[in-house]
Amino acid sequence: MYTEKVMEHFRNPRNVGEIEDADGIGQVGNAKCGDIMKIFLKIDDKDIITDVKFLTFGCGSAIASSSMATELIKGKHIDEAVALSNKAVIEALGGLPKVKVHCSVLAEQAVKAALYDYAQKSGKVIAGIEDYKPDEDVHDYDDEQL
Amino acid sequence: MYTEKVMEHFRNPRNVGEIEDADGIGQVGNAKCGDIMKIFLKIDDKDIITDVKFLTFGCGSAIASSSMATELIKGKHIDEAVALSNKAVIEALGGLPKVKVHCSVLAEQAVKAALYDYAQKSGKVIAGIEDYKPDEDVHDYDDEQL
Amino acid sequence: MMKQVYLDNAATTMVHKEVIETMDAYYGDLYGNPSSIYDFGQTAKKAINSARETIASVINAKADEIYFTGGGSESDNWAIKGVMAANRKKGNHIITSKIEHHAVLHTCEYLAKNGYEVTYLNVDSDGLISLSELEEAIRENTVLITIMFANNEIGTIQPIKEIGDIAKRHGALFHTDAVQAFGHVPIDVKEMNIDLLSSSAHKIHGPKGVGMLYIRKGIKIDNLIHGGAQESKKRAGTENVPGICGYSKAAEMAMDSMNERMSYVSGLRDRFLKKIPEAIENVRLNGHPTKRLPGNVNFSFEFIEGESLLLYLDMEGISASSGSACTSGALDPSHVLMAIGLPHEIAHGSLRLSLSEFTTEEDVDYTIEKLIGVVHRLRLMSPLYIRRK
Amino acid sequence: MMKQVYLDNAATTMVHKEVIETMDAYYGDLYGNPSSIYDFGQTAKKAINSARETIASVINAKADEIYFTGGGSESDNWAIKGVMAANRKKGNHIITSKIEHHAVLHTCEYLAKNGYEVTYLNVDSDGLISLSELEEAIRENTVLITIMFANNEIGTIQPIKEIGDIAKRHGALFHTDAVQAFGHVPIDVKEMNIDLLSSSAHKIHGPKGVGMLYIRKGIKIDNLIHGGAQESKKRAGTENVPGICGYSKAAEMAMDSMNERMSYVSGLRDRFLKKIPEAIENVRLNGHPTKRLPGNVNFSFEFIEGESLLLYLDMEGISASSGSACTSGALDPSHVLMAIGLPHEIAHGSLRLSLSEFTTEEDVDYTIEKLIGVVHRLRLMSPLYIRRK
Ligand SMILES: Cc1ncc(COP(=O)(O)O)c(C=O)c1O
Ligand SMILES: Cc1ncc(COP(=O)(O)O)c(C=O)c1O
Repeated sequence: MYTEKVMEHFRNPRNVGEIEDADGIGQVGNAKCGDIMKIFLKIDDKDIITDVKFLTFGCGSAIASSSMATELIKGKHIDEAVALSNKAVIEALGGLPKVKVHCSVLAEQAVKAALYDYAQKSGKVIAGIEDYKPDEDVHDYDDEQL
Repeated sequence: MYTEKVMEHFRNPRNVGEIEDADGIGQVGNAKCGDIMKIFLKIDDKDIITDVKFLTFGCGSAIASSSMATELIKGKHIDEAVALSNKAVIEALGGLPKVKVHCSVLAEQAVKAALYDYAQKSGKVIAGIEDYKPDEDVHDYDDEQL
Repeated sequence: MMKQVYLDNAATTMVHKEVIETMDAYYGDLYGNPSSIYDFGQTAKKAINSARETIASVINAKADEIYFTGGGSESDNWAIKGVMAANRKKGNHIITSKIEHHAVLHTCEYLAKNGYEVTYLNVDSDGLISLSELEEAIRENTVLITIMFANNEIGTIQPIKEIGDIAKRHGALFHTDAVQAFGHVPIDVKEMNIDLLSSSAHKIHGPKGVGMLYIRKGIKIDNLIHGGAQESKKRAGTENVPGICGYSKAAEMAMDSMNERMSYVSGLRDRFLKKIPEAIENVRLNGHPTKRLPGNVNFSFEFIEGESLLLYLDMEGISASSGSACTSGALDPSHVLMAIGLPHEIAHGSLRLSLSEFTTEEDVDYTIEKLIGVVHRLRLMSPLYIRRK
Repeated sequence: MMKQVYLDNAATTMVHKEVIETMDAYYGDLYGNPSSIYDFGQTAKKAINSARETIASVINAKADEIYFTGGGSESDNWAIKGVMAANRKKGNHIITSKIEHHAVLHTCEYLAKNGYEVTYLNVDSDGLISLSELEEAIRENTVLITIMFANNEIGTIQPIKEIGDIAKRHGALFHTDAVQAFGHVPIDVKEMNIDLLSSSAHKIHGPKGVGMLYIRKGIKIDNLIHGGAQESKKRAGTENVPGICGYSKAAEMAMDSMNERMSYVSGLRDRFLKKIPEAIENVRLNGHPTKRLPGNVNFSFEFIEGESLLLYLDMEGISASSGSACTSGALDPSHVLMAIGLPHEIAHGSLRLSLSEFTTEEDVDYTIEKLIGVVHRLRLMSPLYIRRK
């Protein structure tokens, strides 16, 4: 069902946990739908993400997507992080089953939500986050493909 | 499907053939329905059946029933022969599948037809043959039981 | 090699060696077609008729009331569609429950789209239907009541005899999906007034793709599969002789071991039921505490999601199942867990362990030990758990 | 031991050793349920998906157009009932032929009793339908044309590509029952414009109780068996993994040997076709002399009845089949023999010998030798033959 890469990230998820004094925190999804992702960012004064952690309630691919997304933005400038797409997460994971694509979307949105939070708190403007709406439902199930 | 007795009579049918100068000949059934039985009787002046032969076009149980019926009436008085029932044939064969019961009826009717022919030719009255109608269709398929 | 613990016997079971041997004989030399009149075919015919006797004896039916099918789903579909089509003059109303297997539910939904009426009975938090709600649901035009014998997810066993009595009293027919119950708990179709009953071989260590429908003599039912004259003209298709004989062998073995097996397996089940809540906090037992299948264990673990749980258990060699939406790719968690009133987030964290006679006490203890670790690990990853602390 | 000659391969076939081995692996250690997410279940899932590829390649379909079923009869029922139910808006008219297998005919008759209209095309004395009669039969409301690829009794192969073209031209769907043709003659669903196709594993040395329906992508069809999400939600029921893998193995072997086998088997067939009329008087070949299945031989022997013929052949170790009414317990001889215009009494005396790659030249000669004796013996018992002399 899952690629080796997904399983590897699921088995040994990177960056699990909280950051007490995070500069940006984002949470998306809800328990009703079966997945919640929460991302914590530590950002330095050059807008570089120096640390990132996640907490996820969800299935194997949700955990793997969170892990991969945090890896992909760690050490990056926020302008790069905001450009992280769910496709990039899927690619880095070597693919996801169609019914699990929403997990990668969730990861993308969780990163954006945390950056949005950082922008709000710091008063900065991050290019590319303008269309982000923190409360949007990111589920995009395609029943035909289940 | 068939009892050992049926198979034995089918394998080695008794009394196959014709009697050239038969005293009574009876034929029942038709090719359309898949079985025809013809019985030839030689009857002496004491109304004893001294010889009997049959020809049958039909399935295994038709051949076995003919064979058994001829055996059952050979050497018997015509009053006994006329009383031969299909049940007696079935019993003597150790049973027949439900869908094949009509074969035993055919054998009973063939004997009756031959006796009827004998009665006609000889001007005798045989008790028990009064209700015999030579041209009746003897099929009694019960579709439910097929 | 890593320890392997198979705890998904409600999904499918290991085939008994004796069953494989039985089947191999019919795949091998005895491959004749039972509808053929030569010796060779007749041997096959005798074999399936003797299988029919064996299977019938498990539920106290007569051999000529057993019709072999291609599995439990076909049996369910046939029972419901066949009875409804054949009794259209009587009515168009079906009563079922909200926790039926999809083979029943989706069939009812299909009929509902095609001019039939369906009532879906509620269940209580243990998964039991209410007999009074059933009785009230019966109308003039009720043709069929279809209520499963035992639930595949939570193991709850319904009051079948009482349902049969109600059906009989009101002149409705009673079908029960006994796919999870057949061979696992005693069934008596006469005493329980069951008119139709579905079973599937692969749930009792028999082969996949074979099942049966018991149809009480005299019940009017249309064919689902028309064609040849097999199965007394009621179910067409060249008989799956090896499968049927394997099914029969499995049923025979199930019958012979029933009492002993029930007490052994339910002993292991009760070990799970006792130890899991002792070892792990915030768990909820799903299904009735006592009126449940000997082999069924079902718990919800708060704050975590079922698919991750299964995958981590799989890494420890433990095969299990979940009512989580994520395992099936569905949006909602299992309709059964919803029907017994679980909130979504708790339903997502459910785990079904289904045992068999091959399960050992060590398996149970090994599973509990691993479960403690895995649940803990997932909770430490969960924003729901961390927030709560 | 007596010589055993199995000449009833159109009824069912001996299962290849390789197929049994394949199945045993899945009955044994690999018994997982393909719908389960643990490793063990996923292995089973991969196996059936690779089987789907193999089966698809036999008819030049795509893997996701193959749906596994419980056999040829189920496939036929599903194709016809499913397509008619899903396309009710378009119409209610089906066109079929008078010589279809009962799985098609009885399904059509059932639908005819339930508001559908059915046209039964005639066949000529060789068993071929008329393309112009077909074209004339098509109406505005014609949804489906279902014509078998090759006939199971007389072996006649229909002009499938031409039928496909006509169907396409008129916007009707085309289903073909290819149970006797699949793996025996080349089939290309693309080139032949086939929309749906039925096949059954046990006709190609695979297991009984497994089949498939090819459904061209995009075709609207209702489920026959509702329930779980198996087979892309189109056919519910725990997948018969061993059966499906055995089917695939058999299909693979059939593909690999197709050309060689066709010429070998049709060589033996032609030996029968030539020698029987030479050796026995008053015989009639049934079916088309050349457009016929490689393994099909069908003769009528005047003045005798088929069941007795079969039983005497059985005593010589020869397994064969007949269109006689007596073998099936029916009143009339086979509808196929009636449709090609045989008088009843001749139809009763029919014999089908169906060959396989396991048939040898010695088998053929042995059979002919025994046949001569048996026919002679039965004729000497027959009032029809004796009268004629
Ligand atoms: C032409 C044809 N169609 C359908 C079937 C039915 O297949 P099955 O017996 O696998 O259901 C058969 C064989 O019995 C057949 O020969
Ligand atoms: C209660 C119940 N009904 C029906 C079925 C369907 O049986 P099968 O998979 O044999 O079609 C199952 C199992 O999958 C079941 O557990």
